[in-house]
Amino acid sequence: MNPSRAQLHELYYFLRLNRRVDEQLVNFYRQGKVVGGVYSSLGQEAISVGTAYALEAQDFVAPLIRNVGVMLIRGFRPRDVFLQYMARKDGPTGGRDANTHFGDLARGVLAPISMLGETLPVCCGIALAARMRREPRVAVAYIGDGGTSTGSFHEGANFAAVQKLAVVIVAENNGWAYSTPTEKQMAIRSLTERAQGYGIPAASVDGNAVLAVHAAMAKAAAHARSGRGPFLIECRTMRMKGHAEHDDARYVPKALLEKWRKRDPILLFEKFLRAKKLMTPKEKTSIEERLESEIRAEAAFADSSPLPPGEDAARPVWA
Amino acid sequence: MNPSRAQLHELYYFLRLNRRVDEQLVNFYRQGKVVGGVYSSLGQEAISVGTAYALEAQDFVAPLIRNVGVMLIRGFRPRDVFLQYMARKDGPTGGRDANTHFGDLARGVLAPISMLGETLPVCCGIALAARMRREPRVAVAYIGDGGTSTGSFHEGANFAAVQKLAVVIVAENNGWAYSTPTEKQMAIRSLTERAQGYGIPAASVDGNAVLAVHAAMAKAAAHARSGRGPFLIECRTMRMKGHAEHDDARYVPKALLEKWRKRDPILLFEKFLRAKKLMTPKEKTSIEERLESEIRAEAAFADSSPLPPGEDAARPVWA
Amino acid sequence: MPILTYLDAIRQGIWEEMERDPAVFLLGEDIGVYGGAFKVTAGMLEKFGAERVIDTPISESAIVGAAVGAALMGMRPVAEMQFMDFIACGFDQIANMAAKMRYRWGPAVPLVIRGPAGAGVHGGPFHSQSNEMWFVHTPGLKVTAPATAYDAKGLIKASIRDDNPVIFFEHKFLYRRIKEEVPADDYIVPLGKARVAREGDDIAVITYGAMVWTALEAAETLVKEGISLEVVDLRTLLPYDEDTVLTSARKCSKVILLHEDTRTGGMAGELAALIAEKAFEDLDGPVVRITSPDTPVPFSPPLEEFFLPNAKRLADAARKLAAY
Amino acid sequence: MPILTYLDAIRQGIWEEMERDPAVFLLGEDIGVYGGAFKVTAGMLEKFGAERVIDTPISESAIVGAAVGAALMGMRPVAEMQFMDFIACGFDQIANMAAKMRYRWGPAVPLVIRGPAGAGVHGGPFHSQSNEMWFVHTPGLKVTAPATAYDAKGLIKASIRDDNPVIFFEHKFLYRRIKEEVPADDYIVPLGKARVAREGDDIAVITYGAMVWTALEAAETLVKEGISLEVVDLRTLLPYDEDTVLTSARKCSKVILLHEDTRTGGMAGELAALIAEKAFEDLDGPVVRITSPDTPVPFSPPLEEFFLPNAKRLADAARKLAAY
Ligand SMILES: Cc1ncc(C[n+]2csc(CCOP(=O)(O)OP(=O)(O)O)c2C)c(N)n1
Ligand SMILES: Cc1ncc(C[n+]2csc(CCOP(=O)(O)OP(=O)(O)O)c2C)c(N)n1
Ligand SMILES: [Mg+2]
Ligand SMILES: [Mg+2]
Repeated sequence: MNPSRAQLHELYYFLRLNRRVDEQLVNFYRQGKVVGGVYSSLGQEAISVGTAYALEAQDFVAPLIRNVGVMLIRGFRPRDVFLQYMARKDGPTGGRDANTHFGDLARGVLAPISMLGETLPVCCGIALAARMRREPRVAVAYIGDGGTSTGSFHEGANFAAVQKLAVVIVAENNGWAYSTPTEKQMAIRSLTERAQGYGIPAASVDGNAVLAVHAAMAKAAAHARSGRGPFLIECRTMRMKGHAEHDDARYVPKALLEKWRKRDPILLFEKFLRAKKLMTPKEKTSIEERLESEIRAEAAFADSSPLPPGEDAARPVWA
Repeated sequence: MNPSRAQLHELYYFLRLNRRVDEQLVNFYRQGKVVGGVYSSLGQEAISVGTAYALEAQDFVAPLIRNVGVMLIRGFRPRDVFLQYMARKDGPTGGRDANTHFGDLARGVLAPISMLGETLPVCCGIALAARMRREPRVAVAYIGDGGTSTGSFHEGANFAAVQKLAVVIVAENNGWAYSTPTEKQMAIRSLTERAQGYGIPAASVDGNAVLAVHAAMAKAAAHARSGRGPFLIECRTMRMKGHAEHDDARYVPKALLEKWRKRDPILLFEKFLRAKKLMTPKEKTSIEERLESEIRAEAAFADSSPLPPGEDAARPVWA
Repeated sequence: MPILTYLDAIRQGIWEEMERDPAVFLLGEDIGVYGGAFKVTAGMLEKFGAERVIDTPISESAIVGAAVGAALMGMRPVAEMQFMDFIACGFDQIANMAAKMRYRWGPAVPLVIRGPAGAGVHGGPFHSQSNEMWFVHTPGLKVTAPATAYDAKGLIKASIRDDNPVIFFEHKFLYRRIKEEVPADDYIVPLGKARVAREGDDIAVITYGAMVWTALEAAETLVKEGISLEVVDLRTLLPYDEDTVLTSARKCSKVILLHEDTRTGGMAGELAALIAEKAFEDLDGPVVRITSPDTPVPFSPPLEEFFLPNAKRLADAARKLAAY
Repeated sequence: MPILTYLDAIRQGIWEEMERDPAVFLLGEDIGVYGGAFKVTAGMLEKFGAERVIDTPISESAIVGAAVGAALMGMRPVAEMQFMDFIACGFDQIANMAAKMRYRWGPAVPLVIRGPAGAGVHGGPFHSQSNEMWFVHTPGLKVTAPATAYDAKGLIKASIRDDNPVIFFEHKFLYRRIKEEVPADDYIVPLGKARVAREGDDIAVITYGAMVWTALEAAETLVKEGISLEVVDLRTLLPYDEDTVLTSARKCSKVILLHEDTRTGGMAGELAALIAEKAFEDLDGPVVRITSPDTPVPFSPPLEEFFLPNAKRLADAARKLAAY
């Protein structure tokens, strides 16, 4: 089930789109238009893109703040991300919540909450409902290395294992949780060891290699879909910026960043495509042009959206 | 560091005492004197006794409801248990809390709360304080197979591992959590696998063999005390009664009970002592006589204690 | 009409909803094979099968979270807390996930979290709590606490059909003590509507849960002394029925707020604020609170009795207020 | 006297206590190397070392639990919640372990849980909550919420020295906005004592946290119209200072209760109940609540502004009440 040439181009497009969205967010941030911080996925795009691209329409994802790429593949547009970050009226939550805190049941996207770990139990419920209704749906929960320390992560992982639910956990081990390095977060070397504690099969992949991530997700989703229970994929990567734009991350060794910069997921994929002659310079240019005009239009749209009127706050809390 | 003959006799005494306390509680229960349920440790005495006996005076324990044996070894008397269960004035909490929900800092006993899993993080704090003060103190958290499903268990185990704290987790795998068999509680075969998920070294022992438990605890405590971090001991056993006295446990297969009845920890230990000629019939009789008179006196004392006056409820919540 | 206990009324209500709507399912600790610690779900595993009656690990966050996920998919989960005291272990899922979802991004979250709460059965500090206020103070939830068997059935059915997260407080003291005629057929008691449990003229006693019976007992005593209590049973605490509360307060001009929950930050405060703001001109006396004191619930029977409000304490306060 | 921000006053208070008492230590997420998300603990790792300034995993239950354990051993842990919103993840440890310990079996549990709370900085639903009432309604805790830099330093020091679990709400809107003269030496502000932030005659405004400044602003406006507000800053919410509240209520005969927290079940209810019971005869008008509405805290600036009480809304209510 290797991706076709067209699919490889699409993967490339989404990787670049994810990065361009981030860059545009930083632009907006520097212009003082973002309300709050910008949480970059720089260097981690292959995880969002590779995993989400391997899913089917009926599947469900529970992305976190660095999973803009997942949102884009599930059909949200760059404007949605911009509008959220700029707290504008036309954003998916109309300014009621921030950044990637939005979702859509029709697109199979659960809106994150800030409290890490909590979306995994919710994914269990989604998978439980799917099973009761005989729907071949997989629920995918994203979690950071830091997020696996939460009690809710544990309860969700254990519940998924016991119930043999069609849940895939994408554990992004980017070395850091805010300023805390992974070795202060856990005394294990790999998040696959966490999975062993639940009897969940697991694989560890190079999170900067989009095709490796994609292949791992395809296998994990197939495993889950076939009724064999949950699967955990550890994606090894590196957070290439601070926790958010305000954080200069001086606590991160420079050499580490240098090492990973050479392993930039877009560079790696370009190298692969070039080596295998899977994308001509012309094709590349055409994708880039498409991206640029898209980002320009999306950014313009978002920037022209007003802030919501105050009264919009008075939305009912009840259905 | 094998136990001496006198120590073996003491172990035997505590095993029998634990059982006699339970039996007396059931008597009180049948007489309608117990307020609430009786949570038996029948068949699990070797775990409480073997572990607690391996500790030093400065160590701390966080027992649960089936760890009456731990309480007894830490210096509480049978009367304390009886008084608590009968909600009497002279009990360690003066009737403010129930059953084994009592503790004493001087004896190194943390009072349990009902919410399972929560005492492990507290043990982490005890070990943290000990380290800061350079006190060679080990903190021992007891947990059931069911209790390991809680988020707090996870957070505590992970924290202990990261901080390399002198914590020992005694995981009593008695096959059941109320009516829920262990295979509905977790998808792993042994609680030592849970430990792997934290990078905590672990051992699994026959929880009905008091000397095996004792030896495992001696090793685990030495490990923890030496600064090498936490250790988990899985004690394999069987809950020989219902969850509490009101529960006839009809959901437990009779054959399973039969199998384990033959492995009763007191029988096993007696067989060992006999085979090795480590206890004469006379010595055994003398221990039994001591036990009986002790239980009789303790029960009589407890039963003569009044219920507390209502005004005792008006204790300050603040120090 | 058949006579049912409060407990069986809840059981019947759940059972009927399970039969009516295949989207309804149950999850919790020991609710299947064992039928629940109090047997509220007895027989349901046999009737509805293991897919719809799910025994879970001891994981309150996972229980609530799974209920949220299933609710998002259009199911109607009913999650049991073995005791409502354990709801503190799933608190974040309730307060931050379930409660805020609708407001933040739109979806309905039709779920019920139910279980035994309240004191009076010598359960001690961890099996006796009245912890409704944590949820009454969390926008996005609904909170209900029936006092009668009729309401218990009608409210559990309404809660299951409601499109929001409903926290359903069953009073364990009432489980087998209340026996009443309960219609065997389908009815609901709407959320958000209080009930005048007894009409009276002199003092409005506003209360809920087991204390409704305490208030009725005191009313019976006092009527012989010529003091007439009106007893309002709130039934739902969030949203609560301002109109009924204000109507009774205005009618009687004197008010006692009664609850089993501890005092500071309790429901009585909320009601006092409503009345002090909206019925100020009608008041002929101070608004009096009768509650338990600010301590954990003690275990031993005399201590628990001391702790809990009772008919005598209420009657004394009412006599004093009547004389005001 | 040196001028300090509210934030630096807290920092100085912690610093002094760390110097004074080796039993004081800190734990929390990113408090060491990073100095905390808001830099309240900046420089402390360097000064006091990694044993006393502990970066923890993302485990609020473990953070609180470890604080409890250390407190039992005579240490004085100060645990940071990166935002007070995350306290919901350690809720059970607070409500059931820490709060009930003293009452149940005797030990003192001297610990502080502190962190940034409150809105006004566009933090959205999960970085803006005022969740003090969950704790005000949990017997066994103490709860404090300073409004000034002076109090922030004095109260954090008092909290650290207190032998009970204290939940210390720092208002993040005030962190860098409030700059005041703060004594560089050792002083405490006792827990449980309110402060009359401004004397007045016509209406008592009882409030706490950032809203104290809102009340003072409104008072400044209204005094020119001949309406004199007395502003009471509660400082500690549990136990709160009944005497000061009642004295002000009686003196002014009219009361407005103001808080940033949502309405139903909020602190205003508690205060209204106190006043309606104990100062009933002195009241010349309804007790008015000004609070935020019962929703999550919305993110976008205009929405948040709509959500939060402000000086204009307070002044309008005060004018109406003055005319009553
Ligand atoms: C339960 C909880 N506690 C604290 C926080 C505050 N916080 C936000 S992000 C973060 C670090 C997350 O690290 P990780 O899970 O590794 O994700 P990453 O940022 O590396 O993608 C922390 C501590 C939170 N979001 N949730
Ligand atoms: C957090 C929490 N949820 C639910 C309960 C109710 N409960 C009490 S004991 C028990 C079963 C415990 O099983 P296990 O941990 O295996 O201990 P055992 O009874 O077998 O000794 C349950 C579910 C609880 N005590 N704590
Ligand atoms: Mg990370
Ligand atoms: Mg067990």
